[in-house]
Amino acid sequence: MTIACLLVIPLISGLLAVLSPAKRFLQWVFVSGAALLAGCAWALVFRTAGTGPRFEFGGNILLDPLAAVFVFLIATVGLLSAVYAAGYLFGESDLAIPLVKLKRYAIFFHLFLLSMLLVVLSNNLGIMWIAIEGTTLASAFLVNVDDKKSSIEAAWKYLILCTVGIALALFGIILVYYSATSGGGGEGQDLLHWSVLLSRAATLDPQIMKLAFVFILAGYGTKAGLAPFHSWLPDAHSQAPSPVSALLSGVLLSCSISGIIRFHILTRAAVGGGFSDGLLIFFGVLSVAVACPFILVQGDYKRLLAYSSVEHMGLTAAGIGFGSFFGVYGALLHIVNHAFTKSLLFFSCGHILHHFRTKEIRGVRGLLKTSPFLGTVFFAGILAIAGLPPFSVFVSEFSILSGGFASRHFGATAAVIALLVLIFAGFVRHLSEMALGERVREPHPSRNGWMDGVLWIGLFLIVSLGIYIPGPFQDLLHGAVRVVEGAGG
Amino acid sequence: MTGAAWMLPALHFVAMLLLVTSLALIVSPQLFACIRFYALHSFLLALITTGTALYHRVPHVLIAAVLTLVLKTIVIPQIFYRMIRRLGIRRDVETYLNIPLSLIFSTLLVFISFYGVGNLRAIKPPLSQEFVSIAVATLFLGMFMMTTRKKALTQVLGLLLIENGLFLLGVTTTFGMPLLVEIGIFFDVLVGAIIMGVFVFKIRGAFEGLDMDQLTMLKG
Amino acid sequence: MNLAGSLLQGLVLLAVAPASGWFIKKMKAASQNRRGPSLVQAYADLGKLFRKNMVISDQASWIFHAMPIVLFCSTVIAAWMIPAIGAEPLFGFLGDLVVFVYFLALGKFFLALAALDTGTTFGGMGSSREMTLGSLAEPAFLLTLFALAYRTQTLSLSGMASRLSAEAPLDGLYFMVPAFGAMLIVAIAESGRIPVDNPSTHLELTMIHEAMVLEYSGPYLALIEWAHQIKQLIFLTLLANFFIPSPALSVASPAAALLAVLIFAAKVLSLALLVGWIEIHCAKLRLFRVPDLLGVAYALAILSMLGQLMMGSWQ
Amino acid sequence: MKTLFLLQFIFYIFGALIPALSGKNTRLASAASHLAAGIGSMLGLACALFVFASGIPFEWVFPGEGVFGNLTLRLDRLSAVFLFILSALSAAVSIYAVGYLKDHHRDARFLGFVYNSFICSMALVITAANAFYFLLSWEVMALTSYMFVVMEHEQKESRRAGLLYFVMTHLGTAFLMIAFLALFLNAGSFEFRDFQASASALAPAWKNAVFVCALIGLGTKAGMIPLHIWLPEAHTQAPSHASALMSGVMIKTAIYALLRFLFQFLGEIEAWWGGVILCAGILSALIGILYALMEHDLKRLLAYSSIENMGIVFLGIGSSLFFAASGRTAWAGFALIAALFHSVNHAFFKGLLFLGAGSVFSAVHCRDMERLGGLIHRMPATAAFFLTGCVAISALPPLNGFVSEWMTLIALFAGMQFQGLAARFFFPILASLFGFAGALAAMCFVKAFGITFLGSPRSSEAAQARESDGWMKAAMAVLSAGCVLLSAGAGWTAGILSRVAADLLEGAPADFLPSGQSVCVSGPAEMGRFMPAAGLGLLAVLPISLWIWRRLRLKQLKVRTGPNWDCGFSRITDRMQYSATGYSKPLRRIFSFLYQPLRRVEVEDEGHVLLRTAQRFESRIRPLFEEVLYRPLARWIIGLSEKARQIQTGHIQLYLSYILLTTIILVLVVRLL
Repeated sequence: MTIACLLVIPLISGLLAVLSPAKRFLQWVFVSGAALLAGCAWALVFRTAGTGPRFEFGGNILLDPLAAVFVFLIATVGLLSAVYAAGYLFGESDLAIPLVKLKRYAIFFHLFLLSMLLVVLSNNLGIMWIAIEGTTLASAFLVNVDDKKSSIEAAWKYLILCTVGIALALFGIILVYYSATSGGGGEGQDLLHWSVLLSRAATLDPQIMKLAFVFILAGYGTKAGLAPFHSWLPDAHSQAPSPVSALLSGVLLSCSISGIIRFHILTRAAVGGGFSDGLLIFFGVLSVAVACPFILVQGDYKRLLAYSSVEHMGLTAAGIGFGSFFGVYGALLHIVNHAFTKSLLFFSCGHILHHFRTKEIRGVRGLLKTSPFLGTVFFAGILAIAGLPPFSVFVSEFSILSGGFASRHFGATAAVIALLVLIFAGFVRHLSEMALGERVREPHPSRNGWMDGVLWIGLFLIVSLGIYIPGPFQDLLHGAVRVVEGAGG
Repeated sequence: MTGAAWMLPALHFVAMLLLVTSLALIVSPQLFACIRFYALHSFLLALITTGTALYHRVPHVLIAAVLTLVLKTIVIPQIFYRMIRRLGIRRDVETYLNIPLSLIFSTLLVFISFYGVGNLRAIKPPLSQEFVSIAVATLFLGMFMMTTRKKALTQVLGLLLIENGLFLLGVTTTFGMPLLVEIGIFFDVLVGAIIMGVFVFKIRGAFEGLDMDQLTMLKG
Repeated sequence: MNLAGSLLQGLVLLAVAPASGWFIKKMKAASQNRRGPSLVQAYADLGKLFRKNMVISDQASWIFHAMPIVLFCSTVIAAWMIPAIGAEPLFGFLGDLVVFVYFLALGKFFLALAALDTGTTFGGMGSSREMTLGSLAEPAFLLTLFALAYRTQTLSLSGMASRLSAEAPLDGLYFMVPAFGAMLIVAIAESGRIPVDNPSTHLELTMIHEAMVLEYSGPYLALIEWAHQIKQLIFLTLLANFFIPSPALSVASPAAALLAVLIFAAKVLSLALLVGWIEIHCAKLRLFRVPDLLGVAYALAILSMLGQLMMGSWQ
Repeated sequence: MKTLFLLQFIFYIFGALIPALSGKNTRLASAASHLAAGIGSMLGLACALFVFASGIPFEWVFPGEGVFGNLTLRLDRLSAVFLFILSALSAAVSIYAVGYLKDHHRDARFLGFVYNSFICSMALVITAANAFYFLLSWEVMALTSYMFVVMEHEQKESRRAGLLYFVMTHLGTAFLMIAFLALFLNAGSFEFRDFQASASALAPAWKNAVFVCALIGLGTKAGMIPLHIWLPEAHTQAPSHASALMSGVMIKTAIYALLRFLFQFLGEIEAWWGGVILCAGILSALIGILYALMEHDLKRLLAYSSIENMGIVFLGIGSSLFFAASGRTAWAGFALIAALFHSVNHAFFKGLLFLGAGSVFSAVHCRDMERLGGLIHRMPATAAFFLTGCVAISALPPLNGFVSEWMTLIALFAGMQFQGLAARFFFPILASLFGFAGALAAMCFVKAFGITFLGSPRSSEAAQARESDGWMKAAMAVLSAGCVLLSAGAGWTAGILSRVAADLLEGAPADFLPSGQSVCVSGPAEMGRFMPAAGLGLLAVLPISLWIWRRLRLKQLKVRTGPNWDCGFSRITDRMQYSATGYSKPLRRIFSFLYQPLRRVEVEDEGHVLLRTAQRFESRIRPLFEEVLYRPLARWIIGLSEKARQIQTGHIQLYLSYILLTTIILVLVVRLL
């Protein structure tokens, strides 16, 4: 089981999707590819949890606990999303789409997975950048599967804004490289290697590194949906088909955060504490603050979730910025929790869209009465994302906030807590409109095993992780925290 | 290690020209003029690349110079011309700001980039000092251009300007990234351009025009 | 001996109660140039009621039957908590001052409930008004009691009475006058006299206490009336023992007991005179002016409290 | 004992899962689920009593490493008091629920799940010895109670109440979280034990900040004015058996946590804390009961009265703090015992009253008192139990409410021994206002009982009410017995509570209650003494002999039943009775500055005033806190959000300019740093 498998499997699945002649075969390839990938990823991640970092491809690929957390995430949510899509888009319902588009969907889906894996696994900063740009390009098509006006608009904005953002990031990377080369290290490929740079952090010029971090923060921050770079996010996430939204919101954003984390580690090593931490906290809190009014007053439930992603990315960034064990641990756990919860929510949004034919909050009433199962999942999901126990997000939020206090960022932490209350209010407000109340539509008879199964699993995940974090996963997180905090790695 | 003494002032001069071209690109009211200025900009970039290659004696940078010359001064402008003809786009550039205001903001941006990046101490090749600033300026100007233009196509042009800025920075400070990365970036940019092209056509199909004001259904 | 004295004191209070009501009536009659009833009449009325047959409303529940007993018992218990002729009260103990208030409240609670029991309009009206005025009188009453307790440094009613009567009359004037005023108003309100309530009217819209017991007759009514008279006497007794200076009373010997009863009667009668005088010279207040009166009582209580805090010799 | 303790939770979890696992028989599943909760409660009760008896706290640590420390459950005396409250009440409520949910709840199974989770979470809140797990169970408690509130979510009021409740309680949690985080910063761990150990190291500024945060956070849960607005709504909307638990136990968990904060986590006590809590307490007591009086919804009335009672508990705690801060430990203990005692008492009588209200509701399907009346004839047992609760809550002797209110009053009176005019004056004023609140409470419950159960029925539903079934009656009987026992055994109870107070105050329990067993002990110094035995005997003998006399007398006399006296006019009809609104009319006029009543009379006539065909009267009071405080705030936030939302116009150019501007600013920041 090598890392190569991770990269080859989606490639092959994509290829097979191109070649597949019929819908059933395509569906089979689509799902089994994701399943195989997930299997490989889990095996790899938990087998290497205890061991040190593994380099491959001439040091271009690095699997350390930090990367492993993200690999785990991509593979798991990828699988869920694939299974869900198998019911959602490939099913017999009227949401299903023609074969050509399905094919395109399957291809780009797997390419998307590939590029995301590459983002988190690459040790080479340049390759990481390429992969991130790759995710944009691959997912732009996924956002616009149905060629509706609004989808095109969303995809276009997504494309343009992320490309500009990513250009800024490249600017930063060049500066890093420049700092490395001018720091007396000569030239060479390995000067773009994160691990190498980290070991020579002392020779990097602090001023240039600061400048570089600023650009990278702006660039990857755009991808990660940190305010005020987030403007594309609600559009893209609300227009994409639900399984894609789940991937975009749950995983893609986190991948960009992983990029930011890597640079943050580097910058901190070169510049010392206080700079990148401060920026991360600032933008983290700002993201939460910016998301807040949009969650309080919102007419579209998918956009509601999208803004909540902005909020949660902000929280994650703040957690990383807070530092200390609890901050970082919380942030990493939060990434995982948010991914599971948010994808569950987007999946259930797919269901809701199916039932109610509208994305408007006003159009959805009495969900619990209309469909008790779906209503319960949605109810639980919204409460979970709003940070209520016994769901997992609460644990990570609490950890992040503890980190804030532990690192004595009282103002920022208090602000976050206040904003979280408002956001909670917003969510409960919308929830009590959507989920509660008298039934307005006939109960929907058609049940899809694939889709319901995914919802069950998602529900199980967010509840069980909220109550108990299994040992191996705990070890993985601790390892990742050590990487970020710089104690071994 | 370094080249002839005359090259330095010459490079300074070309750098200044590059800036002026960027400004011209931003204020020019005509689409074709824009493209021409872009071609000029790319040409000057190629010149600087060549100059850097010669001055610092790094021959592999010459390849980049040649590529720039071919791709950016010839191929991309040609593609643009064709697209404009095929899509039947109106040739004047619609902006949110008038020319004097644009100029004022642009020069302000240039100043900010010189001021903001001017104090980097550890810059090794002395030439790079100003090129970092100019690259940042180009980056900002490109983004500024994107923010003030109404049409999709001119926005893409702004993106290309940003890309030029990146290229400038990469070439003049680090003499290019490692090959693998360079190829990857190149490939990405290419695919990106193609995908954007596809979307330009889709937008045209769906919205009957490329005016970005129409693409404001999603808000709030 | 101790217990016998206490019992005697308790029985005296029960026995004298009708007489105190009679005295006020008699006084009023005298002021109106009427002869008024004789003292026997007060007891004869009660006796007659005890013997009469009853009409009970068909709406009545067991609350209706229980109320007279609860009311009577709670009033009697309250009466047996207060010092009257110098004996240790039967239920006296430290902290009884609060308990005393709550036992009175228990009776009132059931009285108000029984008024609602039969579902008549008057019953509800009386009940509502009684509870409203009762609760408004409460803070003034408590604060006065606390002020007195603070001055005497004890929470026992009998202790308070004995210490107050041991004081030199002039010493506490600054304190006693407002406290007396407050307590008097509370006493008038609680015992349902003019200007708060008119015990002798059955004019529908002005009555309070009478409205509540409109459905009662016979022995029940007797118990209620008696309880009411006891309550009235309780307040007079408190006023008398707290505010009218007198030699220390005791029940150590029969002779002393007799003297004590006489002194007690004199004090109560003089207060009854005051109450009667007020009744003669005041008109009944409108219901919504009564809170103002009780507000005055509260203000007086605060004044006495403040006076004690600032000018008090103690501490 | 440990097994017993854990078994309790297992029963709750089991009870929560029964409905999910069982088959089609909803009624059986629901009954089994609630009975499982009942058994769990019995076990909890046993544990609490064991701790009282042995005095040994015990604890259980979940094996395994947690990031925030291990899940530790500790049952010390303070926890045991509240576990006792929880278990005793939930045992009764579980029995009640079997009957209550029998016919008129289609969600009975779901209710079983929520019910068990609710109790379980409360038990965890009370026993958790780690801030993280405390908060976790605290929030689960909020969630499950929210589910109760929105159980009838087809109705708009239910959803509204749920939203209000959930948001308010979350707001409280946020403050609580800040308080805990500050303590964590000081102690370096989340364990309560460490909080306590490092309490003395807490800087004064932090100490005060933590106090404020904890008070706001917990005050929200406790329904402290002005944070109370959720309480009447939520308690009204929840099913009655849940309301009983919410009112009887859930809001007490806030008291529990507050005591932990004040006496254990915060080190040296400051006097001004006591002042703040006293002010909040008297405000809650007065305003709570004044609002309760204006209600004609039976459950809302009870809910507002909960606010009053929490105010009384706060008065006890506040004066205890005052005493403790000035070193008068004995009095501090006395006041603390009063507060704890009242918490216990309130659980019993308020639980009883809510169950009674539930019985009324399930018999009449109506909570509006204007449509009730005369139920004492059709539901005699329920009426008797409800009356017991009313007497107890009105603090009338001889029931339990009286004992604790009396102790509180004495504690307040004792406050006069302080130096300084302000404090000396403050306490008697508080005491008199407290007495005022008590008198109003009596009026309130005369109204509640009188209008609901006495008189004649005001609607046909009320006229056809049926008595509750055996389960419900049994539950109410248990709680009524509890009220009596707590009063009769007040001495023992106070003795147990004095040991709790001793734990918190580090003093000897004997100081707090000098003569041990007596109810009538008014505190330290010379004050303790037994009530004379003769008097005690008479207390019982007098009413009994009078009752016997009454029986004999009634036999001798001719007793006639007849219609009410109608003053010689036409027959009195049911509609002429005093209404609930009318009953509190005098107060509405007297306190119009608080209520700001609005009244509207609509007259329909046929062209002339005398040809009146219909007249409609509407009277309501303005909810002051909502209209002055909360609604403007909410409106302001929403308005601000609306404005803020304009940054997302849909123009890509604008979005780009955000990126550009931010980048420029960042570059400048780097330059200038």
